[in-house]
Amino acid sequence: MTPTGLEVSPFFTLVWWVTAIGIVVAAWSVVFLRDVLKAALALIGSFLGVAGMFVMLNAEFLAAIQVLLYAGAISILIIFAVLLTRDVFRGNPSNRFERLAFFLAGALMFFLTFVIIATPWGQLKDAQLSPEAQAGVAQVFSNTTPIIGQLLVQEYVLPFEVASVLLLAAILGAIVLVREE
Amino acid sequence: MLAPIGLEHFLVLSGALFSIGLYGALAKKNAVVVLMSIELMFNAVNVAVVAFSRYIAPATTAQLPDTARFLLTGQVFAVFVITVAAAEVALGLALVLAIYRLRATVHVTEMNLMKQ
Amino acid sequence: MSEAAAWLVLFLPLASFLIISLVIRPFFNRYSQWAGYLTILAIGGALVLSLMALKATTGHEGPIGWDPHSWITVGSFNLRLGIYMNSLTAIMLVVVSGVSLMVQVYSQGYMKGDPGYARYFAFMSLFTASMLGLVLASNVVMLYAFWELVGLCSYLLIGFWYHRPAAAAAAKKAFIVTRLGDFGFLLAILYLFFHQGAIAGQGLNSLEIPDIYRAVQTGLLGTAVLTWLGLGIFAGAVGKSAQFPLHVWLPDAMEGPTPVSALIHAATMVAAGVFLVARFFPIFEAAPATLRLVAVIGGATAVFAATMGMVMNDIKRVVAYSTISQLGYMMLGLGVAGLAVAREGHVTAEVARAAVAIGIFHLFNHAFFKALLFLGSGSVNHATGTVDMRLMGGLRKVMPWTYITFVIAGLSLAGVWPLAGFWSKDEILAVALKEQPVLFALALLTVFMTAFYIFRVVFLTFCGEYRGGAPGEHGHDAHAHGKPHESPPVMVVPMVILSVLAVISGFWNVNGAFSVFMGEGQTKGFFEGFFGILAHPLPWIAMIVAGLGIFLAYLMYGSKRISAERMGERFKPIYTLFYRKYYFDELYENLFVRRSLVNGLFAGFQKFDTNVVDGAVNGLANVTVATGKGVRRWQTGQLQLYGLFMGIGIVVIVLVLLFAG
Amino acid sequence: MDFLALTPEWSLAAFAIAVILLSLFVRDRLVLALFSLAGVIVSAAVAIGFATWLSGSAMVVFGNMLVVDSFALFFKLLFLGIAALLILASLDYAPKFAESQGEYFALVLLSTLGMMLMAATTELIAIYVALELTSISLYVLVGFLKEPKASEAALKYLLLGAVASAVLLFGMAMVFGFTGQTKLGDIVLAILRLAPDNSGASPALIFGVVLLVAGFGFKIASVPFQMWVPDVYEGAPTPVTGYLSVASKAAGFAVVLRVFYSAFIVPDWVAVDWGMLFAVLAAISMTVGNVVALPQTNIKRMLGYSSIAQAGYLMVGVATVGLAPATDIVGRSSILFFLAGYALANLGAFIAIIAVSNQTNSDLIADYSGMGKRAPLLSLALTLSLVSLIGMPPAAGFIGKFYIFSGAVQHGLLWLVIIAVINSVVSAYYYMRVVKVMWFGEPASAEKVPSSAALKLALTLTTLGVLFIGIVPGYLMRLAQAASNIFVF
Repeated sequence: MTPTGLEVSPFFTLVWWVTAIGIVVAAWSVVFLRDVLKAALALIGSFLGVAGMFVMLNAEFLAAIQVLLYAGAISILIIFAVLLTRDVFRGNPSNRFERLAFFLAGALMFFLTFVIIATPWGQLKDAQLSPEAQAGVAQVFSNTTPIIGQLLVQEYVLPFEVASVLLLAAILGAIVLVREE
Repeated sequence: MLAPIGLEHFLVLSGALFSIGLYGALAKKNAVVVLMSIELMFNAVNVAVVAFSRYIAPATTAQLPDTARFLLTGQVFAVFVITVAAAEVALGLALVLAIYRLRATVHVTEMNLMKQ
Repeated sequence: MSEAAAWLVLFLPLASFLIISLVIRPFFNRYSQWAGYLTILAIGGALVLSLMALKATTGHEGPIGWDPHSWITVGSFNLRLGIYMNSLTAIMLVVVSGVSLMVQVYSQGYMKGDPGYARYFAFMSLFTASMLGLVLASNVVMLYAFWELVGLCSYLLIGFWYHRPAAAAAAKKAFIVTRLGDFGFLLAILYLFFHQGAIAGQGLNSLEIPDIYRAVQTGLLGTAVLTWLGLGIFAGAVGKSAQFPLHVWLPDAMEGPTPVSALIHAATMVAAGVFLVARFFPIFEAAPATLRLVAVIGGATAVFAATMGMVMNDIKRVVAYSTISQLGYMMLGLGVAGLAVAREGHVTAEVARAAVAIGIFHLFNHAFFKALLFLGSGSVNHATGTVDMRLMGGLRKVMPWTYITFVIAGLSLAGVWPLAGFWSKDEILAVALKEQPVLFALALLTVFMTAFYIFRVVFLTFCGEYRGGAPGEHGHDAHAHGKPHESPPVMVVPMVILSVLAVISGFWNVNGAFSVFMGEGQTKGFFEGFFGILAHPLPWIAMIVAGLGIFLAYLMYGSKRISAERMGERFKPIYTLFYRKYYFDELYENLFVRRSLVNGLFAGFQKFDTNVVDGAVNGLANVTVATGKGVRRWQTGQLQLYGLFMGIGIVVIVLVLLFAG
Repeated sequence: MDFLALTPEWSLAAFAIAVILLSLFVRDRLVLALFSLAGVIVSAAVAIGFATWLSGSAMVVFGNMLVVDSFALFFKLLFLGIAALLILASLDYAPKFAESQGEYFALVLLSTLGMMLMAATTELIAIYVALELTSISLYVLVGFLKEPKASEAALKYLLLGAVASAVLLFGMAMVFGFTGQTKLGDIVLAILRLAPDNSGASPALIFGVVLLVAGFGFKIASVPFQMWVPDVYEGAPTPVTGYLSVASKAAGFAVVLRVFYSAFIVPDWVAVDWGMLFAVLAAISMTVGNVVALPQTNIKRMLGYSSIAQAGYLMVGVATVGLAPATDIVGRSSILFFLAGYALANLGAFIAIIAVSNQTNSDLIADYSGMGKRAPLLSLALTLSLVSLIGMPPAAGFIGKFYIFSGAVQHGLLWLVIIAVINSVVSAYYYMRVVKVMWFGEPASAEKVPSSAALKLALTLTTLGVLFIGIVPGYLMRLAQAASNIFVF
């Protein structure tokens, strides 16, 4: 099932590997860079990489949100926080569970990889689709933004509404928590 | 040369991102860095759901034209994850600032007023 | 006897509890004496109704069948509330409400002026209601609910004088130790429910007592199942009835007010364990291994507790050990009688009842004379302000009523013809001799020690010269005592009534009427039974053994003070004789009793008790607490450690599910 | 129709916004509290109306994402009841919140709203958003006092909660990836089609289920996801602690039951997998909770550990659901019943603690010495609550425990029930220690412990509730039974 057929091209493969390695290196930098500010910048890089991945998965709308919200808004917030707390000078030290945490993350990575490889995804992926269905799939993935918009206000209107209430709660909370007495 | 990119590639990438995020969340002293690591974990989830949406959903969902748009369930999922994560990190930063004001530290290892 | 009247037995004391705690205590605490009157009124009513129940069950074949009321019904889960009224129920009702009434009247005097007067009577009402509910219950869950409530009341009443640290500690100890037993009981109930499927086909409910009987009789439950059930139930009984090795709480429980000891820790709650075994006797009967255990634990407890009763200086503790010993005796009776019946082969409900009759008859008699012993020691304590017998002496003259009633109770306890204790003890001895000579020997040894320790109390407390009483203040109220004096009539009258009962309660089975009432046996002429029994050798043996015990107590504690000193001055030549005798006593006491027995054997028992048994119970608690402290060390306040635990948990679960399952 | 079905929820949201607006003009905390209470009552009235109108049938709206069935209504009313009690209990505490009282009550309403949605949603995305709405409101409520301990507790709660929700999300992603579906009813069909027997062909599904257990396990405070509990309970304002220990846990169990019962009850091997997982976690949770509660000196911390143990007892019921035939309702209804009894008892205990700590400014058990003298009725209520938590008659806890255990015993979990009963014996020790200190200890001062009318009302309600359920359990049991007929697509 390759609706766009791009996956098979060596160019796509190359771009994917570059982006993937970029994401991992950036994420690695977030946790290992000595300078918190640089770590924050690495985080932005990682976010941008993920946005690239979204593009490669035919999710342009998500890529846009990713860039605007994550690489834009949240990163700015984080950088503000880093600067406001003036803890930049203390570097980015690890705690005494560092090694344990590392082994744990490694074990998790191992299990995840095992699960991903051991699960016969092919059995799920390669189910026979009629030509009409295949065409329908290709059409959906050719232009996702309007469909997502439709989904959000129709089928997923309930979580959409709830999310708005959630944001209200978060705003209220943030105000309460930082308000000076 | 390189195998064509498939679902597994995206999933392993997601797993790697998740594990790095988990490591950061558990091992870094600075609360802001912990929050950043948690963001990495959420991003990992997003990569996974969007990849699933792209590769798996067609086989299980798109049998009929009028349900074809449910192919994008994974992407909608990611929209909500981004929204919620943004709210959560904003709140987390607010708390970090509040604590910084009270105690002049952002190191979670120094937050142990309550134990045993 | 209508069903409503039977329910009223339970609800009268319950209403008294509610009125006292919700109306009198919050709003009319100045008139707290109302609490006492109300309690007496309610329990008096319950006694009248209990006597009616006794009358109704006399000559009634089997239980009076009242349909239980549905309490909870959800799917396969069906609980019903009801009353199971048979002769065993009726007997217990009379014992509980009768002794309770006497104790409440007595408490009017004993608790006078105590700041917690209303609270005391509220708890006493609640206790009586719970105990009556326990006896009436037709459903295992209902029985268990009241069983727990009884324990809670005991806890509250032992710790009644909470300003004493010892009282609070004793309350906690009692609560925890008995719960160890309750845990077995609860497991038995759940195990019973586990087998609901096996008996549901017959339309039986595994939680209804009559249905359990039927299931056992029709052989729906296998012997292995019944053995486990019996063990669980007996564990509950061991805890409540303070049998070895869970007996450690009862002596400490004496920190409570003495009337509480008389009611709860002598006549009723501790007897609930015996009642429980009796209630589920068909289960035990069908699994003889459990009966053997009951008999052995009972016999061992009887001797073990009696040895300690011989060396205590605290009057209440002597009586407490005596209670443990006598409860062991009842268990022994139930066990050997059950074994004797089981030997016959075919087990029916009627035969089981005959065995129950033997154990319960001793419970019935014991309730009266033991309550009386406690009330007597309470009266002594009231007069002298102490419970230490070394500070008493000579009270015979100033407290004649207490003295006489105490001696009657003591004789009854020692098993002297024709007092109540004689009749029931004789039955147990007879059946033990028939069934198991070793246990008979233990029982006989207990008879000797029982007679010895109770008369040691009599001689130390009532004979000789007054040795000063409490050096400090009075145990429970502050009014000063110049001299010991007889207790007020409100305390003496219940003691007199109980002493009458301690004499005559045994007459019930002189002609076999009690056994008939319990469902099995034949009556004979009263006088034929009354004197005829003396034609047999066994009663004589028992009485001679008891007499030896009394005599030894006299030699050691009675004669040495009265005779030796006064006589010695008047008659010089005879003085030497008495002196030598005195000397012999001293020698005896020093070398034999103190060195060998007190320091050796008995102290050994006591050490074993405090260090091993008590230690095991405490040790278990300590280990648990230490584990808690150890695990708690992980809780360092480091949130990332908490996160790590989550991660490790996930990894372990994944490991197990993916690679091991 | 869809929005009509959502009336209890949106009316609550409307009241929450109105409270904030009102707080701009009105400073009187009584007015704000009464207004919030009105919101709760309106919502509850509508929910009761629905329950009467539907009389057992279910209404499915928002394209199969939300159901209004008796299960959801049971939990909605439970949460609303808890919220009402919490509002009453907070009145004495509210002055400590200074300027932010309007926000406090608004956030209480919003978190309740989130919990109500947790019990009613049947789609992974909606469940996640509802859960996060609850969590975010609770994070703020925990840190409401803005003192070092409270802020620290809130940050710990938030950071661990965020990690837990990332884990939960990854699990949801795995389940979504395996089935391609997010609606619980579709998931179960997809699993039946893709992995009808234990072919070993579905590690992703098992992994997903484990991560879901971990994510929800954080909410219900199951070992080993419980480490946040004592710290957060200690640091949070006492009313919020009570709320957390009761409502948040109940919501967690509602969502666990809904998700696992709707999506993973067939095929058998999946159900047995998570059934046994919950059984083992239950055994560990109650043992750890009880054993560590023993040496505690702070009563809030002690109740924190005790709530871990209680979660263990509840998970016995969840395990029963997994191992029982899908038609058997004892497991499910016993959880509902236990939760209601537990909610009343634990909330009662916390309300009593609020009253005491208002006077003594201490949460140490030692400072409860002689409370029986200083505040007899309060101590009586606290005693009854603790007796219920032990599981002794005549309180609700006794029947609840018995009900859960008997269900488990019937489905072959005798070993677990034995562990649970041993644990009950251990737990009596630390609960009774408080009782002992209160009644058998010397009072530190002769000063009485006053409490407001609202607090007294709340405490009276919980106490009577505990007694009522304990003595006449049939009514609630029928309700729980009716509510257990979870709608499966």
